[in-house]
Amino acid sequence: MKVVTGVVGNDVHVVANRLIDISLQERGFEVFNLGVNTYLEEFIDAVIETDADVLLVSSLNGEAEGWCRDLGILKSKYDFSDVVFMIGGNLGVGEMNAEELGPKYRNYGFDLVFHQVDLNEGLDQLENYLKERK
Amino acid sequence: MKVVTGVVGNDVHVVANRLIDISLQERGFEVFNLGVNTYLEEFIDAVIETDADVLLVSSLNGEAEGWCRDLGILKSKYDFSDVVFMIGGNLGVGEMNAEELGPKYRNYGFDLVFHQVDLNEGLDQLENYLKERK
Amino acid sequence: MSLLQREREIIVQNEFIDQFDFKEVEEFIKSASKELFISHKFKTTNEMLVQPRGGFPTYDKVFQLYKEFKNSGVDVLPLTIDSNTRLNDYATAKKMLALSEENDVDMLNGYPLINHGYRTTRKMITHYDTPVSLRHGTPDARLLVEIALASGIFEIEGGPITYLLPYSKNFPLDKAFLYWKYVERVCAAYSELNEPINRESFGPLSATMQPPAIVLVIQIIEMLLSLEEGVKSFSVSFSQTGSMLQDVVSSNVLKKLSRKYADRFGHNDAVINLVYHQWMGAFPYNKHYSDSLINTSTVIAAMVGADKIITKTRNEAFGIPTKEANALAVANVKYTLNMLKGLPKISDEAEEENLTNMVNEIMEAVLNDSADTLWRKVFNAIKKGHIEIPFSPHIINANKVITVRDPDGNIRIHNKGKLPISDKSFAFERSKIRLKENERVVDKIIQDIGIML
Amino acid sequence: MSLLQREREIIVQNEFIDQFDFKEVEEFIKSASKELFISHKFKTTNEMLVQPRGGFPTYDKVFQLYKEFKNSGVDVLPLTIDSNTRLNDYATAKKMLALSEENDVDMLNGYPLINHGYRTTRKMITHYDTPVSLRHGTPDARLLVEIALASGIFEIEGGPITYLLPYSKNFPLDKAFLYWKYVERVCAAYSELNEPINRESFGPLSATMQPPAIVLVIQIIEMLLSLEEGVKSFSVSFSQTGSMLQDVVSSNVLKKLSRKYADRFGHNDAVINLVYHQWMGAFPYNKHYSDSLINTSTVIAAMVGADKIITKTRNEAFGIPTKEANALAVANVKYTLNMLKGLPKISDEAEEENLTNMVNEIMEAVLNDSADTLWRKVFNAIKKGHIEIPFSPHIINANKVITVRDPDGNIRIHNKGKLPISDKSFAFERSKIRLKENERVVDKIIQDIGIML
Ligand code: B12
Ligand code: B12
Repeated sequence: MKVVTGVVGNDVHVVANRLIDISLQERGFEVFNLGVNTYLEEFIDAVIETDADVLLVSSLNGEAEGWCRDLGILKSKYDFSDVVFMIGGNLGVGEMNAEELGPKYRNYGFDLVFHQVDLNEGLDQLENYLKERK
Repeated sequence: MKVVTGVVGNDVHVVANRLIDISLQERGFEVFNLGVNTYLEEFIDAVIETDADVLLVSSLNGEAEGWCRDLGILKSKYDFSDVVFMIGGNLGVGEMNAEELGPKYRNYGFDLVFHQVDLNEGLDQLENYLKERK
Repeated sequence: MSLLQREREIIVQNEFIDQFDFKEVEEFIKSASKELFISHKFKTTNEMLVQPRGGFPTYDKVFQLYKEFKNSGVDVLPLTIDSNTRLNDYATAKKMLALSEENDVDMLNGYPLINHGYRTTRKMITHYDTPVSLRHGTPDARLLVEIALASGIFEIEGGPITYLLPYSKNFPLDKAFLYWKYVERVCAAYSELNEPINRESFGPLSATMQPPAIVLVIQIIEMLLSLEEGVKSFSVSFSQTGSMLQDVVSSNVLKKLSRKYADRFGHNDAVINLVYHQWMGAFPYNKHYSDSLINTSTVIAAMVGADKIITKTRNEAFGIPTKEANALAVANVKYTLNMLKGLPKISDEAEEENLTNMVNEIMEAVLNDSADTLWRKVFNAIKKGHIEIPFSPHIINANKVITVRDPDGNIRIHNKGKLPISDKSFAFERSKIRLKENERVVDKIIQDIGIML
Repeated sequence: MSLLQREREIIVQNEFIDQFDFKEVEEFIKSASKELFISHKFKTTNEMLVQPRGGFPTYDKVFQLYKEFKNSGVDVLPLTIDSNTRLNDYATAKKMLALSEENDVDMLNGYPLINHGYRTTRKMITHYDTPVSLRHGTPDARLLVEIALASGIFEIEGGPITYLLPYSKNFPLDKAFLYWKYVERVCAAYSELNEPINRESFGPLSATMQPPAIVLVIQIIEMLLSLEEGVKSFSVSFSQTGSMLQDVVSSNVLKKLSRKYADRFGHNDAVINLVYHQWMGAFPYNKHYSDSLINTSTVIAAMVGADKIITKTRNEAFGIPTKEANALAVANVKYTLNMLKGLPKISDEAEEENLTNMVNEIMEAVLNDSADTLWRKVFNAIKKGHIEIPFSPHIINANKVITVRDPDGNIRIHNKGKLPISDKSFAFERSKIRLKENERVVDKIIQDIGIML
């Protein structure tokens, strides 16, 4: 399984990104890590280039919303029905209600949304999701 | 003006009592300090013996209610119409609503009630009260 | 039958308690779980133990309190006794307990252990299988301690001085010594059946401007009085002074001297532990500030290297804390202790030397008294004013010593009263004090009492 | 017209700002209230200054934030800039600001200073008449700093290394040096008109497992680069390491060496202050624990003797704090600093010697580079991996150094990469590390990142 990952937008929080890289590899994924400061278009390009199964977007600095609202438009240009779109980290500025953020990001086109959820829990859920989809 | 003071009941908190003694003297009162562990009957006796103008009861350990409920009965035996009955300190066990405590202690027979009020503020009010009564 | 046993049988014949079954109690202690003994816990852990304060009138509320504490990771449970019981006024305690049970309001500031009895209380204590510490303040604690031990409470706080001078107005001092001798002997006797019963002295005293020299002397004396009767596990204690350095100095000297005096009197086999009390004086009414104060105490406790810390809560200024507020404090202290790393070893030679000298000077004066037993020497020392504590409500207290804070917050001896300290030591203390021009000592004291407000 | 002035005129010709009036700005700074200068405040107080972090997209929200801060007793106000502005993406910032203003939600994590402009911002700053510190993280801060100074913000944080390696992925390093040279020169020039403008370096770096040796080297280098351009007031800084002792050691060595290197390069007249950042790494989700952590940081700051402390809040793990939570943190820190008394002087000879050696070793390697100017030497050092920081997102960072914590929480160099430290120094570091049998370094690192959780 191939995963493209990185941190979206003008966001330089790299610590989780490094841990995500390591953890995905340990779970047997092939990882393409675009690092921090990655724009949505770059993510989409990488998914196409690598023929990835999963796009795992991180955002920590609270500005993900502004960077992800156009995901729907971008997705509509290609056939991504086999790709899992996943986002996690800290998905709003200030203290957020996780219940509200889920629907919002799913609306943008994400399948799995993890606001302030531990990495391992998120990756467990990803694996479940992949299993069930089969 | 003569003041009888002390700490009521099985209460050994002496620090405020010492400060009250000093502060009353500085304000020109003649002080009869019965100290800690003083029972209501002893207070009443001292007021009569000294012909005091004010009875200033302290209570810190939260148990004042149990010790003061019988004040009405004791007062009814004598003519204390010229004596100001005053109580202050920490007037309940646990965190209390000051608004509820006032009426309760006034009901027992106190003229002035100060729950968690600074000493100097309480003494200022006492002096005002004495002035207005004249 | 020994004299002690005769006295015990008289003591437990009290109208407020049910039949006391010595045999059964002995059996219970013999086979009690090791987990109930703090002396065992001290032996088997390197971490600082965390113990809150707390007690409510009714059984149910204490049971719920313990549950909260356990969830917050508590190491040692407290059982705080109400102030009527402390003054052996079991009749009032009974009345107030009944009122509390009927009306669901707390008419007592602690647990009236005598009225509840040991059969009931033991259920709760064995249920939680965690050491419980008896917190009272009782000059005559003979019956209370019998009931406590029978309940499974294997740490007894207090002593003839520390539970008298701060806690009583006119209870006779000589009686206090004799009644506490009883307590020590009972603790010593039970200590042979299983793990040792731990005795703990109450170093905070009146919690107000206490000079470390006096605190340490009293700690050492109560330790000696206890070990002399056969107790094998003893905790000395003191509370936050308001100066970090003075806390460290107090701790270093207390550890050193308590061991030295124990050994000097032949108690080499006694285990001595150090307990630190979070700030015991007047608390601010701002709960966030109280949190900050409490956390600062925790950091200092770690720096002084205490074996146990006794916690306060953000509700301290307001009244007896709710169980939730109390448990929260425990969880926060546990978090901080766990997170604190890389603690420096601190000492201050000049300060430690001066404190050591003062303690030794007072101790020598006490020990040189012509009386035949230690407790009589101490009794005389207190009568003579060789030992006294500021802000004691007790009539025997000399009330001559005056303390103020130096600019670093250290509590210094301003008037030495009859304290038998040398001119040199006293000069050291005085040299640190700075009063502003025309500042009255009484105003300084009022300000110094309120430094945490 | 000087070359600098020519460059400045070009810089301020930017489509996102209104006409920039150099004359008027100069007049403003010349006659600005002394109260706006932190350099003045440092001179006139002995107390540790307290500065929070904080910034919101809209003017009104920042105005309200400052009001809260003032009520809580703040000493220095922050102006934190949003991350688009930090990356010179003023168009996005403008769009998000508009969205924030329309919908009353914060679409930016800070204040887009460029878009607001200096005329507006100055109103707020002169209104509060309190020093403001610019917190950004911008590699090319030329325009931002012009606008900040014109607004009355007389402390500028950052530097070519500390605002690049932790804050950027691929901004060219040589450009960062040149752009920061511009900033230094502008600050130096304005410093002659009134009190000095203060520059501050950002010691926390990536806030994750940063070894003190590297932090100190970078602090000293940024200080030298700044003083070299004529700045007269500079603050070095570092953040809580996780070990109290390592904080004390870092502070002692940083104070000593920053002065030493400043003097060595002839900057004897420069004033150097020390800033301590409360824990900058990952925070717990439990707000009470965060309070405990923050208070512990405060105690340590007092013990290391910082001149300024930069605070965090109980909301740190969750997101940008509300103004209330932020002001609460300030009030708590003020309370604790005020209440802390009797702080011991601590040091650790062996640790201080080793840290001093490592810093000197790296500094010598940097200074021995054959390039002609200091910034080029440093540039080469970073390219060679003589300087690098763990967990930098920047492509130029060597990523060879690996750090882990020793059992006391001290951050130790496990792999030295290309760091030019001696075998002896490295052996000292390694000697402290204890890995459990079969423990993987990566697991240890993950655990060490999360020590406060
Ligand atoms: C020091 C202290 C002690 C010392 C007392 C030493 C001594 N002999 O004086 C020691 C450690 C011995 C002690 C013992 C106990 N204490 Co105590 N103690 C305190 C503490 C920390 C400070 C009290 C103090 O000295 N403050 C400084 C003085 C100057 O201020 P103050 O007493 O608050 O008085 C001010 C005002 O109230 C006012 N005031 C006082 N009287 C009057 C009267 C009038 C008319 C007016 C206007 C004003 C006024 O003037 C003062 C200055 O402004 C308080 C908590 C707190 N406040 O922070 C608990 C506290 C008072 N103690 C308490 C308790 C329960 C006890 C114990 C029963 C033990 C226990 N169960 O925990 C025993 C008491 C035994 C007994 N028989 O009474 C409780 C009372 C509970 C309640 N009200 O709900 C408190 C509030 C702690 C708590 N949160 O649980 N205590
Ligand atoms: C360290 C840190 C920094 C360092 C970063 C260094 C670096 N290059 O990495 C520095 C100091 C440079 C920094 C800068 C800034 N930071 Co910062 N930073 C932090 C801090 C304290 C810790 C982050 C961290 O490393 N955590 C450790 C890692 C392992 O955990 P994590 O990142 O939280 O990720 C975990 C989960 O979220 C999850 N996860 C992450 N991604 C994904 C994805 C999926 C799919 C899943 C399932 C899980 C998952 O996995 C991790 C492990 O469980 C956090 C606050 C906090 N969390 O305590 C603020 C924080 C993230 N920063 C913040 C901000 C705003 C900034 C700044 C804009 C400055 C400012 N205005 O204050 C700049 C950013 C500039 C930019 N362009 O982005 C805010 C974000 C605000 C918000 N969301 O509302 C935070 C929350 C602080 C705050 N309360 O204000 N920061």
